Amino acid sequence: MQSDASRLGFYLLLAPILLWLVVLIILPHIGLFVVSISEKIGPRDYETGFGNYAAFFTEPLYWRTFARTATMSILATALTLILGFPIAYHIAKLTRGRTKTTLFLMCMIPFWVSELVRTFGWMILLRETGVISNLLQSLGLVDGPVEMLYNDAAIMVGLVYTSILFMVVPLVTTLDSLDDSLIEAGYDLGGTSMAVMREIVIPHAMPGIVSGCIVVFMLSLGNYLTPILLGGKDSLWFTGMIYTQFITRFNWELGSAFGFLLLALSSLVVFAGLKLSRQSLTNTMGRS
Amino acid sequence: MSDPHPDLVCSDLTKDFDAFRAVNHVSFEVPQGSFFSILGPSGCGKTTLLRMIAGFQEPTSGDLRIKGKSMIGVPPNKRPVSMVFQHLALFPTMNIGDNVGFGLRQRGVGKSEIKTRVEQVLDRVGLPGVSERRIDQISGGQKQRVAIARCMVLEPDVLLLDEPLGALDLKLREHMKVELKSLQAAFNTTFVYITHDQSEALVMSDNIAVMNHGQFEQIGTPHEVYHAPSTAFVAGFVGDANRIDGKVAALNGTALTLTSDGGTEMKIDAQAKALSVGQRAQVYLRPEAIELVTSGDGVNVSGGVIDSVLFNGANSSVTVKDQSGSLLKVALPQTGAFATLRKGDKVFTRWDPRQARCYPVAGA
Amino acid sequence: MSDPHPDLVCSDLTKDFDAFRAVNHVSFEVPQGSFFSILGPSGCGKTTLLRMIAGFQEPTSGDLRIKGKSMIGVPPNKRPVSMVFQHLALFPTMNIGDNVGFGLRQRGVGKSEIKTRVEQVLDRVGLPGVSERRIDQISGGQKQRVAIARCMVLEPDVLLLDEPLGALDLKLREHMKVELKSLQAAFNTTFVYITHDQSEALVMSDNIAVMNHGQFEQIGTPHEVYHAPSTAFVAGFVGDANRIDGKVAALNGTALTLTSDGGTEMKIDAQAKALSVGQRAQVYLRPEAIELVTSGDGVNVSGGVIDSVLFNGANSSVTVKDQSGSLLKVALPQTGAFATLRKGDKVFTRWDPRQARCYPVAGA
Amino acid sequence: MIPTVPQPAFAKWCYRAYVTAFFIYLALPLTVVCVFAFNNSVFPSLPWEGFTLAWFFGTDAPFIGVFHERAIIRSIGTSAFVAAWVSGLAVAVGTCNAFLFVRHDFRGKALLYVLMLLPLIIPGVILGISILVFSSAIANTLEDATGLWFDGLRPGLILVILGQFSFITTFATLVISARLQKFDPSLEEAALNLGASKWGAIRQITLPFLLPAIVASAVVATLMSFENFNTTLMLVGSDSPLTITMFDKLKQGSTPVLNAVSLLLIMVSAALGILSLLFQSGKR
Amino acid sequence: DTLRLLTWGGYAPEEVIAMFEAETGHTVEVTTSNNEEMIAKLRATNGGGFDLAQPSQDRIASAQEEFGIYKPIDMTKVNADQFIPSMLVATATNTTYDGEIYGLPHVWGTSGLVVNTAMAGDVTDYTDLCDASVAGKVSYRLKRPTLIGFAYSMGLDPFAAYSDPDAYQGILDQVEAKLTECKPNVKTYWDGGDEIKNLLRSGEVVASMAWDTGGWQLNADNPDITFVAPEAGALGWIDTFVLPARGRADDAAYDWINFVMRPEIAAMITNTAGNFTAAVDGDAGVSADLKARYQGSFDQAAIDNIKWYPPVPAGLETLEGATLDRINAAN
Ligand SMILES: Nc1ncnc2c1ncn2[C@@H]1O[C@H](COP(=O)(O)OP(=O)(O)OP(=O)(O)O)[C@@H](O)[C@H]1O
Ligand SMILES: Nc1ncnc2c1ncn2[C@@H]1O[C@H](COP(=O)(O)OP(=O)(O)OP(=O)(O)O)[C@@H](O)[C@H]1O
Ligand SMILES: [Mg+2]
Ligand SMILES: [Mg+2]
Repeated sequence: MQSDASRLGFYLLLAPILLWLVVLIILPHIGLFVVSISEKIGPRDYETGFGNYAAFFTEPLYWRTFARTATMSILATALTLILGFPIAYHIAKLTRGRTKTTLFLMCMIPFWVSELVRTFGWMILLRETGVISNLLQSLGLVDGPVEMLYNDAAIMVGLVYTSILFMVVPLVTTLDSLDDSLIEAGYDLGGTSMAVMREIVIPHAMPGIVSGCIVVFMLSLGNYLTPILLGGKDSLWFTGMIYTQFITRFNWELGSAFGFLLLALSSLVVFAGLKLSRQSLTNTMGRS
Repeated sequence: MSDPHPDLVCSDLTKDFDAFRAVNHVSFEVPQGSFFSILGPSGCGKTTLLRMIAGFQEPTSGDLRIKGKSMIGVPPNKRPVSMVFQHLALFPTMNIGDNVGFGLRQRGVGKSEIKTRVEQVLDRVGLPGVSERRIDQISGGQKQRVAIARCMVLEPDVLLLDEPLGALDLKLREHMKVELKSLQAAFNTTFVYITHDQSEALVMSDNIAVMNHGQFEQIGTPHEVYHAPSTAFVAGFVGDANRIDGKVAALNGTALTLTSDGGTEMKIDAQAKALSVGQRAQVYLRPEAIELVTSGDGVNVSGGVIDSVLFNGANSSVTVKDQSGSLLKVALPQTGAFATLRKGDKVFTRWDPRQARCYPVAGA
Repeated sequence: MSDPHPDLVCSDLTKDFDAFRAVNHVSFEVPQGSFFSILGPSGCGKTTLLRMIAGFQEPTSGDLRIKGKSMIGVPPNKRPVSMVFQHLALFPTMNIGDNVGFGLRQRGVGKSEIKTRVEQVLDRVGLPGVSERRIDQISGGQKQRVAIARCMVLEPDVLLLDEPLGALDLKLREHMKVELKSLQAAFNTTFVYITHDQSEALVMSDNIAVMNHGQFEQIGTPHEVYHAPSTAFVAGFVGDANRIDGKVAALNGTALTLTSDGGTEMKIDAQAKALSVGQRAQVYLRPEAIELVTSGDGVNVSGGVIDSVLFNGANSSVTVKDQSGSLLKVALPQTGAFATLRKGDKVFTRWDPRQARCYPVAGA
Repeated sequence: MIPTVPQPAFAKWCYRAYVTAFFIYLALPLTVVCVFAFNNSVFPSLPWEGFTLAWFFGTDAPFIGVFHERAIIRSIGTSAFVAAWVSGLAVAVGTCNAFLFVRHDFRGKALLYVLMLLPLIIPGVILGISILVFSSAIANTLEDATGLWFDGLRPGLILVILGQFSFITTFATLVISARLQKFDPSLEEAALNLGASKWGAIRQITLPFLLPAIVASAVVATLMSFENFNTTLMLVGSDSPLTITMFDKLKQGSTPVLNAVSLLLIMVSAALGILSLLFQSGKR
Repeated sequence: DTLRLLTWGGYAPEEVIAMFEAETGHTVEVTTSNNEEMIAKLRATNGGGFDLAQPSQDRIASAQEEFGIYKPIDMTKVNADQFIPSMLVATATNTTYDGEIYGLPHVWGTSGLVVNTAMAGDVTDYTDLCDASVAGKVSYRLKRPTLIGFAYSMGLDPFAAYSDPDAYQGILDQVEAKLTECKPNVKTYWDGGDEIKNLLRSGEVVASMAWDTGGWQLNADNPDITFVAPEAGALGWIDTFVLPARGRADDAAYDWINFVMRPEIAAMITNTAGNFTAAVDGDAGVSADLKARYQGSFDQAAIDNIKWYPPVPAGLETLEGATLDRINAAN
């Protein structure tokens, strides 16, 4: 019963999404790839080749930073999951009505302020002359000032803080949809708290866990501000390298190659995560 | 009603939610191997009672014993009872075999033994060889049986069922009623079944407790509850009934005379508990207890016109409007007599004084 | 069945979905002001048929006339029919008055006139003064009436209803059956009602069409459909029935003799359409057509033992297992006789040869 | 683990303590940022020098308050402009997408859906650079060919808007699709049946039903646009939105003015967020 | 017209803008940035988006060669009398590409050491930052000035090797070894002026390589902290005016140039930015404090010892970048 009118309507609906995806997502990425395979051989003179990718693999700084960014992001994702799950569970299953809404709102607050502000707050807190250091000193817990900024732990604190919301929200949504009676049935059949968690709650929450992990991983991997502002002299982040290539080195070609590698990495990790957890992108991300 | 070793004994169980008393001093015993139903309207406290037995709610006061052992303070995973939830609560992330084997896994039973016992119990509920299927690959009635198998594989002393047929459609529900009863007989396990559907309770149970506002109004066999309701609530709730309000005009042993509010005189032969002359009373009269007759003589005979004919095959009925304008629902005989009645026809109704039940009106 | 100006005439309507034929050459007429039900099992094509009448689906072939005008090619918003949807489809973003007034607004009726007409129709369905309420502030039965009012305010020639009672609970459904019928009588509008619940169709309709696999098996009054089903499908689908398979042993005018597969001999007095000696046949026998008797003499009398007792008040029944092991469901008389029967008791069953229906087995 | 299952008191206590600690962790940096907006010192850090409102209303250097900082005021305007465009576009396209995915079946739908989700798994920086590189290439080609200038394709507000739009639309699509999925199509049929035209049915029935989701996604889009940094950084031209301005300031000399801006930002976005939630729950 | 100005923080104070707008009727929009970002932005916009930019003079010719993002200065529109002639000439020489002049001098200054004399009085040269006595309490940027400063301090002459990539690479290798060795001494590599000022002010860092102005600003707060011209010589830079290739308001840009080079305006800028300008008599109106601090840091010998950045040949930054990357990666 596809009449001509509804055909027309269909194409009218199809036009914006195609424009959006083709012009803003697909073509730019093709363009990025094209630039990444052009090598600069002199002022205003370029030729095609994989030299930029070769540069990435021959310079330890690049691939080490790359690997570091990946591992730290995975670590941050795992940490966020571990810290966020109990909170999501508390909100979804242990609170009702007004309390639930309030706690949920409180989880959202960090998201409502720009990342810059959040990071700025952590800097005020963590620095050697900052609030926590002073607090510890005045409590007599430490003798001198303690430096908590400029290290990987500070980056972790910031990354987890920045992305926890994106873990908690999908988790709350999926856990909310878990019928209490399933948990009760688990206990009724003799399960302990651990067993019920492992066999009933976690499998049910899997789509939420995966969706949360994907988003958190992407946010960490693509983060720029937190590692730059909170990290120390060894705390390099791959997005920082991309920025450096684009801005301070005027080397768009290498920067594009870096960008493409980061994209490949993120796709790979997301793909592996989906395969391992036997979920699909549509099923996890498409339902938030 | 009294058994040397009842599987389940509740004495004076009470549950308060803040100021609201959901279950109010309920006491009962369920003998081993019997099918016990708790029947009551929505919100009367059935689920609360069942959840106290399962351990998901602590009684405010009273005791609860299973096989003689008090269950107060025992967590749900340590009680020898299993529960079939209203929406079954099958684990959607597991296949059927894993669902049924869940309880055994928790007890640390070996893999291969779990497998055989799961197969056995699925066999007994008539579902051999479905272990590998996902739960969305079987029908509603089959899910029902899987839920029961999941509990029965643990050999509980008492199986609790919270309106498990509520979600099924009509035809399947009719079928599962019979099936549940025969499963219970086959396993010979004590079933405690709650429902608000009187026909489920009547068809399946050995004993029925009729519950209202947190209290038991009557405990008895289906026959007793249907034919000898001990309170007005039971008479009205179990089965279809015409209610006639009136006043006691005369009282003579078990022979009562009442005048209905419409002015009709009624003769009733019943245990006249707590009734005295002049008191307001309610008479309950089942549609099938009323006969349509052609002549206007005799006890409890009155004339009227057919107000509507509800043809429904074997369950057809008519409503008759008497002179005072009040309506009486009368079941048509299954023999097909009176099938030609039409709206507006004149008829006479008659009923036996022993078929009516009469209760004083509280506070009147 | 034939009327000079029927409101709705369908002739040879057919609808194919790809290779699947959902509605198969259906023809019928609905006279003005009558209540016409289409009764059939799930998936038989009822909704598809109704949606063709409403204009949401184009027939593959056949014609469809309302008040004599062909509706082929007319879009749904131009047809003089209104529809009550299965889940009512009340607009959640509007209050009740705006819901009911929606159709009038589309027609460009003036504000104040809409207001009065909405009030009027709400009055007629027994809901005066609810215009300002939101639709989640009224009960299920009231929503039903609002949905009807929303259609009736447009004074359609035909009102279509797609299982509107399906979502209601048992008690409310019983009540709404009677109410719908009286609303139809009050508006005197042609209703086309589809349902898979035979009791709804029997209670409300002037005429019932029984549908199966996209075809009409029988059109007739509730009485005809219940008491004189013209096909085996109708006999089995409408009302409860025992089915006995057997073979025609002898044939003599309307007097048939069959031998059941279990070996019992049955005498049947019926129109022996398309039956010949030696042919396989199905006999349908309603539980209420079978009597329990104490002695074993007479036509169609056979002995057996009670297999189970299903006590259900006025609708109690027993199943009797005969010598051959086949089960027969027998309704217990409403008088309460035989209430003392228990499983294993020996009984005799008897039935009148005129009460059974017999159909040849297709393809046998 | 749920209220109806009894748990040891100690476990319950630990759990509650953890939840409390977590929310303190959430609140801490924001509280600190807000508190130091009132510090009477040119540095947003300890020691506490006393309370002042100068960082909001001050006019004398170095105590120039937010309301007298031209750069900040101007970039707030820029941010608002960008956010308005982004959320308008994202909601419009998101609504179209929702109708497309929920109401239509066509070949390649699953693929298109996955493509639509892709922006969620592309790091923001890469979105930024890919659009930058691509549009520069286009502009260079066009300029070489025509000799005209195509400044719209160079870093600037247009690219910032397009860059943010390119991933925020996915969120809008998801939120609106979820709501449209819950819409009972028979409501639209009912409207047709009652005499409404096809477009009339969508306008009078479907769109009002979608309104909560549309409002919610507009608010989320606005917030995301306001706080976006990674994509914007690569695409910004001479008009910089608030986060970029703040980042520049932070690099060059953070004074409590930044805290003051942050405080205002927190208040406004929290108010927006709460409003949208209230609106949603009121409509549900 | 609207003048879109791409400049450093402090070079366009609010009061100056207000006066300029009142006088000329133009409006000014300021974007603050640094050398790399200025060039990166102009490259991305192909020389558009801004009407006037202020990169350092050594970064102009190579960028012009590579990207063609500037347009030549029309000297007829510039009031050349307002510029100190020697600086005007020097800048013109350094920013000539293909026979055209691209830059005018504006603000100049140096980078050297900012030291908390009470806690790290011994730090007098770049390499002293690697001394064990200040371990964990020093900071510098991981950028090219650091490489050059250390090279001088190690007795090398990097500027002389600018034209010889091989020689320059040799210098870079030595500096790389030194900086790698020095890495554990560093608290953090600073990035923005504010960051290093905060670190010094709070005492978290006691000695750092930094701009002279930073030291003088801190000195106002804490007399112990001040700018020290290193023994190997401070590094001198001149920030310029350049016209982006696609600026749309050249007239406004020239108006701005002529306006801010007036002595009294130049003094105002010096007072906020902390650095002196190339304006004739520009130091007349400068506050006495600032002059005193300047004199405290620079005696005549130190002034003579300032190493002025020559233009960076194209391609050299790639070598430096690789070196910086390796230092960054070292552990
Ligand atoms: N956790 C609770 N807090 C407060 N009141 C409750 C709670 N649980 C149940 N109630 C109240 O107790 C009463 C009995 O509830 P219960 O669920 O036992 O009824 P029910 O008989 O099972 O009804 P239904 O047939 O509808 O399931 C109800 O009025 C209900 O509102
Ligand atoms: N759009 C369609 N495309 C293909 N097949 C369809 C479509 N709509 C319905 N069908 C098929 O047509 C048959 C009849 O469907 P219909 O909805 O009319 O049944 P129904 O009698 O209303 O059933 P129910 O009582 O379950 O509502 C079904 O087998 C169904 O699968
Ligand atoms: Mg209940
Ligand atoms: Mg249907």
